Amino acid sequence: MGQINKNDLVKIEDGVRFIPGASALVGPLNKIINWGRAGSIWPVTFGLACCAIEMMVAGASTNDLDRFGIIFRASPRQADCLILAGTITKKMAPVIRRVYDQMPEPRYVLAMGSCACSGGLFDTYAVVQGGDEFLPVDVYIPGCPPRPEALLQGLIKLQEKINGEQGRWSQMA
Amino acid sequence: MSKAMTVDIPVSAGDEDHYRIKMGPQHPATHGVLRVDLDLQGETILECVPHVGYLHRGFEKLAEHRSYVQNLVLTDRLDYIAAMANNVGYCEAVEKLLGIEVPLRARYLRTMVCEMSRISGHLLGLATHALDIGAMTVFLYCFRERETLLELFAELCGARLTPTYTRLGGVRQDVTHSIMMKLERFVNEFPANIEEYETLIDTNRIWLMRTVDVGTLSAEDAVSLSITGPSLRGSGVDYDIRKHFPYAAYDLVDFEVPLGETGDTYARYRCRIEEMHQSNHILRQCIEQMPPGPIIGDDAPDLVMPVKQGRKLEVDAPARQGLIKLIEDRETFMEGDIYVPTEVPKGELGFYFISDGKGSPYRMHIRSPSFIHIGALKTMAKGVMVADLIAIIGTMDVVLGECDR
Amino acid sequence: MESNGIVEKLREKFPDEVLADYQHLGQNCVLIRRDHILDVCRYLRDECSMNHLMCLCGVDNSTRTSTVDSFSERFEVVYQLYSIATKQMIRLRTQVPEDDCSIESITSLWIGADWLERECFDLMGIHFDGHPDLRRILTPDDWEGHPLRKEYPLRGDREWIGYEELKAKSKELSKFDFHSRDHEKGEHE
Amino acid sequence: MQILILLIQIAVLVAIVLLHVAYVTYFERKIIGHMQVRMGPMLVGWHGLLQPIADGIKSFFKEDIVPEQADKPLFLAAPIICLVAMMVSVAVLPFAKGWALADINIGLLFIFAMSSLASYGIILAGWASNSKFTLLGALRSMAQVISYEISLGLSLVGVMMLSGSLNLTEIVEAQGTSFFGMYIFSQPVAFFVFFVAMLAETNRVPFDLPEAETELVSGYITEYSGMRYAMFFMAEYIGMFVMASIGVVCFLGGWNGPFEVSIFPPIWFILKVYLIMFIFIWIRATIPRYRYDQLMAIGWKLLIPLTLGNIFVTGLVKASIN
Repeated sequence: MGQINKNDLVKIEDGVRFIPGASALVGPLNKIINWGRAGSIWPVTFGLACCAIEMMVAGASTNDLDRFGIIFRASPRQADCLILAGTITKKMAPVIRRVYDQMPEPRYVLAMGSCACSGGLFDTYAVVQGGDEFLPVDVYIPGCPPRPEALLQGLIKLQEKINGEQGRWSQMA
Repeated sequence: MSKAMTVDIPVSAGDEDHYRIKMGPQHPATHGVLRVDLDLQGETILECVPHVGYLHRGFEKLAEHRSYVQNLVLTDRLDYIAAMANNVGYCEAVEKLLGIEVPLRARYLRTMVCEMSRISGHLLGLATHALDIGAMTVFLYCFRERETLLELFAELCGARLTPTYTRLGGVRQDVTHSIMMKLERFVNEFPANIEEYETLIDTNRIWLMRTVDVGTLSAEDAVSLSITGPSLRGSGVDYDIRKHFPYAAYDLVDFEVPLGETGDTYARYRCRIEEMHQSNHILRQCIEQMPPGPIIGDDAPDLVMPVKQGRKLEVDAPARQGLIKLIEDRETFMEGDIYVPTEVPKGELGFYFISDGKGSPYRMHIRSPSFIHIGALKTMAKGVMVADLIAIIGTMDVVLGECDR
Repeated sequence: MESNGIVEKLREKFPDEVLADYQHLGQNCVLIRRDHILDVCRYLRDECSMNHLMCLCGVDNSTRTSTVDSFSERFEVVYQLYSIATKQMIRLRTQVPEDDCSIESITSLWIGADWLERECFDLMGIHFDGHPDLRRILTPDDWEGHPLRKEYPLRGDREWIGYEELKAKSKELSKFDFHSRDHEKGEHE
Repeated sequence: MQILILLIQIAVLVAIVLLHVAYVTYFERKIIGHMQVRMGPMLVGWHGLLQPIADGIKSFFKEDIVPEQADKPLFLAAPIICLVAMMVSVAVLPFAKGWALADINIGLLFIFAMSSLASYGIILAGWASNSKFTLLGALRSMAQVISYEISLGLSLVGVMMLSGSLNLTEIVEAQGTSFFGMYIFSQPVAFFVFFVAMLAETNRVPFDLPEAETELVSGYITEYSGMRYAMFFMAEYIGMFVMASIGVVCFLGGWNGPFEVSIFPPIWFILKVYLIMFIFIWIRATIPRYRYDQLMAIGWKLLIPLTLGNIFVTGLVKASIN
């Protein structure tokens, strides 16, 4: 398939668009893929600081992320999502970027907690003022640390975002 | 896969038979962002070099630029697993420096929250230790009880992990009847819960094989390494700051300091379990003995909740100014230095202050137990296997926020 | 803490080394000349059973104003020793001049001092002679400056080179990021 | 024509096994969840029933990363070797009388051969990824599979002696239909050894060292992403299924049950396999894992002498009866 001009797309319903002349499968396929991705977000086990503890709580019995199909994977190669749970220091930032680079597409980044969003109260020489300085962050979760419920909310927001994505499965997009 | 940074100091002279591995900073067993460079022969560790600093936030520098009151917030983020204990430690130190009296009720409340956070800290330590060794279910059972405590913290002061509950001169809010009832229920149920963990691991043959005689520390070595807390008491050294430098209301409650004998991973694990029993005992006494009275001293230099009689929340005046004024009013605490240790779940948390009479500390040094415990890894991990290293990291119960500061 | 006995013993044993001693808020403090700090520590550990090294930290005195304290040099290393057996605590303060910023390492007495000294070196820039492995610990290896020195600004005086590289790299790689069409069209904005 | 039927049979079997494997993961998550006072998957489909499908779809459309330094052909081949070896062993399993795809004479040996072959996939994966964690994981796995394969094989020698056959169908028939005819009663030691070795062979807790998450990240599959990772995952669960099936065939009387279900004869076989797999999962939720050297010590110093003794005693008893 050649390059398709974005303006050629015809919107047939919310979140589903049709490429004229292309297979009618594309729209539903998009929906199915997005459903699969949204239903099985595997974050990489990557605790940075305080928020990591709340992330663990979110995975434990009370909140149980497994309900959403979310299980933590140790290897970034098998993960879909990077939760920046905690303060990002300058010494750690290259490592985080490296972990992110090791993750396969499609990959998402959640900035959990005010430190990961904006540096929080640590406006010092050693702290990165927000994860978005070097990573494309998809969802910001404020709080210091956010309650596990807030993390759940953030993950649900991420699911919404995934469900609204268009054609993130081919080079064409 | 070396996920670590490329800046790398050779572990030892290049021997082709050795296998060099970098564990962390992104590794499931490193409790955060610890990095350990291992020099392996087969699976035996020839040399282990821990690297820290991946969570270095510049606490001590930051503290010099903030007032004594504002710095209290920072201490929450030290050992975020047991933040209450840090709050208490900080306040005890500053109060001693500034010569502030704490009312008895506040002292009891501090003891209470300290022990609650000790239990939650030990629970998390046990949980991650068990998870590292592979016992998944213990992890989740521990979190169940921990959750009760965290929700109690939330009810007490509005935050689960970072409470900032204590104030210079007292505590922020009084306990309500509902909190006491819930705490009492927790205290009554908790021993049964500990038994539940014990059924899973305490006499489990695999658990014993993985912990007995692993990471053994003799008493002399432990002292020489400056190890403190349950990790030191596992080696049989009777050093508990709550007994040696009683603070809060620890001189008024009755408790024992459990000691291990062998100094191995299992002894440390048993120490923590026994300490949880003792903490529970202290909590029970706190509930029974809780004296009436004010929760914050009249001369407290701090902002207090507006509900308190006699002291109004000064909206206009920044906290720093209030404190400076107060310091000027008095003479006894003008200058000088002080070192105040407190017993947090990990060990001895010490604050060393140098005050030059201003509203913010001239120098604040934090003696964090985790920093020293990770420093001890190098000695402890020599000659053990990779799996034992995991058990040792687990049993030293480190938290990187406190280590790197 | 009644540990006057130890101060007396120290004065007796090392008459030339002890510069001053004072008690502040019940804690004993001794100012020691830096040249023989190792001997003093060894004496305290072996003869006075001060076996627990509680704390070791560096202090930068450059902007310190004090009327009661006496300090003549820019830096100071503070040792906090404790005897678990006799429950006595003592603080040793040694002054280190700026132009010869070094002091003897006490790692031979306490293995645990290893990292404390490294931290002191990293953040304060005080060299410890005889330390087996003195390099930066909390900041990256190629960090410039010693953050806890008073002249070092809170937000740092320059960006760490590694972080600059990272930012450049992430800018370069950002063209591979997925941008959904909705986003480009600005429908969600 | 016969070939066509066979192909259809194969396709059906493969489809069923794959679906089965997918749902084993679902049940594992559910069962462990409930053991840990959680709920497990709930929101993807009714009670999370579509969870494995979502996982599958996601994995299928994930980016397929081949590390730059990897040995590319081997890296790509390893998961396929693993999966194929495991799938092929399903062919000889007798789900019920006459329900085996290939009822060959050396069924038991064939399965052993295949499970050994699968370990080639593992070591190739570890080697080809060119990473230290994967190599360590592969070495651990290799050592583990080799040492436990011996005790696994030896533990079944007693069964072979009693039944006088290597054909799986004949082994089941030799046990008869009576309850106490099951070899678990005449060969309890062998069953114990078999069970332990089976856990080790399939890399399950407490022998999950090759992929011990807290030690070696994900062991030999650390570098694999997307579908290739899913293949390893499937291979592992098919392996579990195959091993549980051998256990059922050799010790639990195969498809024989208290009464015959003529509509679907394999029902008893499948129920017994589920029982064993449930115990697998139960064990995973309960106990910690061994250390590498301890694992080896158990294999060589405990299990192998036990099986040898068992063979000796079985031989003696059999000879004296005859």
